[in-house]
Amino acid sequence: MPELMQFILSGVTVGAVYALVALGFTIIYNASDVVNFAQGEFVMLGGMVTVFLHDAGQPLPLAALIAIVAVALTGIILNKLAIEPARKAPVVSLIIITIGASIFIRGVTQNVFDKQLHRFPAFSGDQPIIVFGATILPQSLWVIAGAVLVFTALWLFFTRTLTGKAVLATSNNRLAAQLVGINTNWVMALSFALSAAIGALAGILMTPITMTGYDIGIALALKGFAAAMLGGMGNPKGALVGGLLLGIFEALSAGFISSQYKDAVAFIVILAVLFMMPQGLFGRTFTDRV
Amino acid sequence: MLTVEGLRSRYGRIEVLHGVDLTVHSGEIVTVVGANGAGKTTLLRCLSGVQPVSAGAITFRGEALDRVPAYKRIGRGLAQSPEGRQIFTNLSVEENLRLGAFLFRDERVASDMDDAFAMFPILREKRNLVAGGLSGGQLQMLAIARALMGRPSCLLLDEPSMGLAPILVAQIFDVVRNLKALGVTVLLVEQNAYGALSIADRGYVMETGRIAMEGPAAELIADPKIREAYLGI
Amino acid sequence: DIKIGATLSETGPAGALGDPQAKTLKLLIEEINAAGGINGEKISLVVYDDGGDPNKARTFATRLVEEDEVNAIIGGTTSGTSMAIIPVVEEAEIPFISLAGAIEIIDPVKHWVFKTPHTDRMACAKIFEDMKKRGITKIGMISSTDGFGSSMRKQCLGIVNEYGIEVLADENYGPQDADMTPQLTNIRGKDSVQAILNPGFGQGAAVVTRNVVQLGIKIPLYESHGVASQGYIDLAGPEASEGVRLPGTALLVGDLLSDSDPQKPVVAAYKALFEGATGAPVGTFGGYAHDAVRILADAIKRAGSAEPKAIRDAIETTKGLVGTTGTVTMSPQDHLGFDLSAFKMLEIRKGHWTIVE
Amino acid sequence: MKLGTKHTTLLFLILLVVAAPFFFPSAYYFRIGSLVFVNGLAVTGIVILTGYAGQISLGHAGFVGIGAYACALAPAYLGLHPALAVLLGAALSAIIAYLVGRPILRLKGYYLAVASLGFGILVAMVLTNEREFTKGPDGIEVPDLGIRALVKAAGLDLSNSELWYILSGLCMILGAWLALNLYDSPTGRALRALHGSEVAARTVGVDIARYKLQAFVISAVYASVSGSLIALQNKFVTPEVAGYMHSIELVTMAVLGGAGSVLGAIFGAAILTLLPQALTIFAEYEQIMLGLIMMLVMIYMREGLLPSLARLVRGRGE
Amino acid sequence: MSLLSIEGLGIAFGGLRAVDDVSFSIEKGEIVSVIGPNGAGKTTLFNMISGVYRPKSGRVMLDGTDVTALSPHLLARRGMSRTFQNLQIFQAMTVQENVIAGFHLKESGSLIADLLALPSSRRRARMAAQEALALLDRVGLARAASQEAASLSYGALKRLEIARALALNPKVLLLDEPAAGCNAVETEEIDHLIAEVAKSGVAILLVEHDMKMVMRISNHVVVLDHGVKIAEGDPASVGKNPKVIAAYLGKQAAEDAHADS
Ligand SMILES: Nc1ncnc2c1ncn2[C@@H]1O[C@H](COP(=O)(O)OP(=O)(O)OP(=O)(O)O)[C@@H](O)[C@H]1O
Ligand SMILES: Nc1ncnc2c1ncn2[C@@H]1O[C@H](COP(=O)(O)OP(=O)(O)OP(=O)(O)O)[C@@H](O)[C@H]1O
Ligand SMILES: [Mg+2]
Ligand SMILES: [Mg+2]
Repeated sequence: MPELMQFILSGVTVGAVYALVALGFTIIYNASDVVNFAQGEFVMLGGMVTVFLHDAGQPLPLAALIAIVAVALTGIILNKLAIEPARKAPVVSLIIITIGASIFIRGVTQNVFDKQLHRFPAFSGDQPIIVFGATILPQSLWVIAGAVLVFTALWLFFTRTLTGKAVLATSNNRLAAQLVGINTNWVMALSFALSAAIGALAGILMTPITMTGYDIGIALALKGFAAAMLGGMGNPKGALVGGLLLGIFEALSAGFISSQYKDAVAFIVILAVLFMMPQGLFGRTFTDRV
Repeated sequence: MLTVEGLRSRYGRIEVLHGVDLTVHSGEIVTVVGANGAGKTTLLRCLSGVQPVSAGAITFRGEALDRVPAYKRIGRGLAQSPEGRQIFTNLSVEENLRLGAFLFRDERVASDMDDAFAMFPILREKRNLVAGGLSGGQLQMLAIARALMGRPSCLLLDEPSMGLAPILVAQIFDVVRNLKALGVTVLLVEQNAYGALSIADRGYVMETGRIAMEGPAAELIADPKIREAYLGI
Repeated sequence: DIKIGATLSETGPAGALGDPQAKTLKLLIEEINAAGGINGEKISLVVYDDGGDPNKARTFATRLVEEDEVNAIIGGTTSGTSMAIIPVVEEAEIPFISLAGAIEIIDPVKHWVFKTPHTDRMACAKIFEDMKKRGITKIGMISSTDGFGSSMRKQCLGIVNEYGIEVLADENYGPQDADMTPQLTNIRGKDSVQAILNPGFGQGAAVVTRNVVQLGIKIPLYESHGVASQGYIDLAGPEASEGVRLPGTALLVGDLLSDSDPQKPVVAAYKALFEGATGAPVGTFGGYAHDAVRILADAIKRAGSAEPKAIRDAIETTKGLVGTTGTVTMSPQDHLGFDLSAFKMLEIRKGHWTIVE
Repeated sequence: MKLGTKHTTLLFLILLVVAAPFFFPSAYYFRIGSLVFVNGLAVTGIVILTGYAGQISLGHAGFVGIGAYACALAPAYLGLHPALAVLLGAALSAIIAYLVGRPILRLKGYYLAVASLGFGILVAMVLTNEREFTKGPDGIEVPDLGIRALVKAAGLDLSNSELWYILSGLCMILGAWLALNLYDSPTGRALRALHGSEVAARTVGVDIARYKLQAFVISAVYASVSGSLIALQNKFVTPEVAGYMHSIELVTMAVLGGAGSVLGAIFGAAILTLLPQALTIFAEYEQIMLGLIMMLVMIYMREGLLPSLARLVRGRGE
Repeated sequence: MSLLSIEGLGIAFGGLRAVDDVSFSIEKGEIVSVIGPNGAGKTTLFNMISGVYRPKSGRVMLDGTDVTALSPHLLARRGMSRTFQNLQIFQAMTVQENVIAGFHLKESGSLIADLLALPSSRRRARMAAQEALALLDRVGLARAASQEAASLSYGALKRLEIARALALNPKVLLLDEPAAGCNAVETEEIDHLIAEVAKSGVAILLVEHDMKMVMRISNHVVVLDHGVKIAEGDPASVGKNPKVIAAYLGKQAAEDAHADS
């Protein structure tokens, strides 16, 4: 059934994009309980910076690398100037700061770059690959590979490294983290750098498929957020699976139910899942003993 | 080893430490006792750097601590088992202990952890479980064990016996005595004043943010005022 | 001083439309002032960015009227913002030229309201005429769910029967969606579909164009006037956009016009001005703003006064004014002022616009 | 977070509404004022839900949309007077909030946020896609409320902006009064208690599911009425009112001003309504300034503008 | 018929049987203490009785009706009240408001009355505020009434919880380590308070590691170990029980306790 296959391939392509955005959320969330609403802006910046470097004559790989570093730096600066000074603020205030940051970054981007849409060539051409009568673009494979790679790296980071544990410890109990010798400011800086770098990577991988422009961030951030919640916030496995599932739900409902209401169908599925599993598919069930 | 001079600290506009002076010599066990709200916890929080100091000086091994951020103090040898346990509830027991030795990446970490498990066997049983599921007393054991993982030269204990079964309370006091034998200095805040004074070298009595009395532990334990006000004898 | 106000969607979902409009307004007013103004009076321009939010557009319209005391208002990049502005200008009795497509803006005729773009219905008619000529009778539609796409979809569905064309599939997509292959697969699944029509603009339209190629769909693809700009070809790529047809204005094909065409010099002048100043290619939407300024300037000149009422009356008697979109002749019954002939059917060949005869 | 007593807050608000017009240079300020009040009303609802009960909703614009479209659709399809349509919208919002709230309020924190976000998007989507009924994304006209004619007949000729300044000012004061009453009442205390500790609240007898639902329904009604007001004032409405950006804006207003107190939240609403108007002088740098100001406020006034200012006035902060 | 009887209550977490087939009962005005080593299942037992956890087996009978796994707010209506080992304070409220919240069942009326601040609502709130003040006085916190709860020291918070629990005017009161964090003198004050409350006819179930306190005030002691009841009886006999000494008291504490009682 080539139709079904096409729907799934489409869903996986889109889902991998969501997964990458969702993966970007996990680190900052794990370090601080903050959902960083500027994550979409990191994605946007990754694409935009690469576009402009590429247009200025840089080879694509170099442009991409510079973009990732630049966006990671942006993340560090954001943390240093906006999050760290407010470190005692309640989580909601921090979230509002990230919303402010996203507006700010968008504003800067539209002035430094422009308000047009942009694209650069796909990494491995545009010749579709045929799978069981359905087609997928080589660039989609890049996005999928990127998502899987980032997932693996994050998963190892959080389960196998002491630094990863330090990140988790910081959000879990900042006071105790300091008492055991964790430089929580450094952990936050690291988290913002990594999250931003992952965002930038996402932006670079997806631009040949979805294009980029100064205002693509918000919608991506919301979808990524929804995907992360579906999977269970803070868990890389959740981000990957949540992203892919969300993409596939959308594609299947666009294909079989109604393309007009595909986002609605996807959200209803999320609601249904959360109804049965209030912590998402892989979320931790917290045991707050009393 | 540790000296505190004229220490003042406030929460918002309310000052709760009004100039505390205190000295802990190397290798000593010093205990601080006092009523609820006297400021004992606040004092320890100042020492470990998580509470802003508004005036006064803290010197540790001859070095002023005012500019040393909290996370660096454990590296200098100052570890704390805080009030309210402050465990990483989403991490496993073992991860909690491992993070206690965050600064160390050598083999001794494993043997320290074995020592911790030997001291509190229940923690070994629960090593792979999420710490949030522990009972109150088990959390207390974990907090103490985690502080020890940091290889302190000076250990700050905030009510270590709280919530522990009597058999363990006795054990905790033994542990403190053993630490002393190993050369670790201990500053012990306790509500079980009798127990604390029994093992301490010297003691301080805190009343509403001030040191009201100080002296060798044996003298304090014999002091009729203290017996009446804190020991309930 | 003559004061002209504008509220446009320079940012937000319709930013790609409103941004060139704002730039066009500023450039043209500068140009007019440099040439001595109108009737010896300089023109000052106030532009606000409503971000595409009708509520904000209404607030800015109020501000233009009450605070800035403008003589006329241009704007409403989208139909929604335009509709929100209408009650304000009607209450304040200020002439208003909308830059949005919906036919509701001028139908029924509102005393103070005019507009420069084609209506969506005209774009549909132009496309269906072309399909009919090519013998296409069964099509699939894939529309964007934003205001532009959904409004055009409705207009197209309303008149499609008149052309003997049947819509076999009616799919939709979100304006920022990343992949439309499921919808296109469904359209492809209808065996007898002979062409695809995509009302939409920007990102979504470009993705549809690329997805059509990805799926190996060979039937003709019709886009809307929403993508009539070089930017679309660049985004979709010359390969993917090869053979795509759409109704466009003279603006895109100025070089191809015959020298006798009255639009040729107008279009060339605007193109030179805009591209010279911004470095970005001209597009249909900026052209709408161009025409609005021209109409307004012409009316003020003829009225010999900047009184709102005088301007309004003069706009209504605009005659034979050549703009980028078409040649405008207004009347009390017609506040748009041109017909279908203003549209040209364009086809992309090797990355360039060509006119279909 | 108690800022003055109920009565001083109310007095302050009344004074504000009455006195501000004396400083208005043009009628445009009446429009801005009324927007501040309308947003203030919606945000007061957020205070009850988020500030009191600690539940986050990123979908409240959905209720704004329901209130707004009720005023467009009920007169057109049911022949209802627009004033009755406001009530119908509020009732509908309450019912929908009740039905939606029951399942989703079991979720906590971000999970609740995402579920409510989904709800809001759903409403916006229906308003956008059901063209036959709602006329779709281009929006729909809303009939005149008829009060202006009534007032005129009574010999008072008010402009549209002036009239709506008064009406929305009244509604906001009424809304603030109710919310302030709630704060110190048994219900308000139950809400704040479950915010502090759900287990403890349950053991003192608070039926937390019921109280969360009450807060959700009340705040939905606030949002709905604010939507109705804006629709009637604009005489036109598009699905934008129900969009997630608007939901996020409402929460931002509340937090920026200080979600814990009514006055704070209204203050936040005022700031975020006025800022974009004031920032137009920065033209293309408007967004940059807006983002910057939001960040600065939250960094230096972490509990929100008003509580922080109040602290500053009362004495030195921490 | 006992006021509260626990019949074969059990629960497991993962593979661990945290509480296993525990039964006992408690009468009006009686103080029953549950003691046992850390992790014996005392708090878990409380959580099941008060409806926070759903037991896997067994029943809880209150006043002759089966109230097993009833939601805590319904149990509160039937006269059950408790404090927590891990403090559960309403941090953002004042000390007095924390206690007023304890009067919830008594003071809450209709939503409409609250919204409109009808006299009925205001009267009830005023009454609760006064009674709360009286309770705060009883636990020695009256002076802190208008402070934010977050600003209290640990020991003070423990007493605040007791005041809040008393506000419910309970028939059965569950106290989980009420004297933790209090010194010997403060503990005695709590002693007196508990004894007084019991005298007014409230059945009190107490978990406490302070053996002096347990010995002083309990009518009956239940000992848990590894979730199982290993002994039960009057304080003196339990204190002498070798199993209890081995598992829980240790020699020293056993001697101290006897010296005292
Ligand atoms: N976060 C806070 N904000 C304001 N005041 C506080 C805060 N924490 C403690 N206090 C006040 O500071 C004083 C000292 O408290 P601290 O916790 O140091 O006492 P303590 O001696 O440790 O008491 P306990 O034996 O009950 O633990 C008390 O009066 C308390 O009310
Ligand atoms: N939610 C839970 N998840 C996992 N394990 C749990 C949970 N609740 C209790 N336990 C386990 O059940 C056992 C009993 O715990 P409980 O808290 O009842 O002990 P306790 O008798 O109150 O001990 P303490 O005197 O230290 O407070 C412990 O081993 C604990 O780890
Ligand atoms: Mg303390
Ligand atoms: Mg316990």
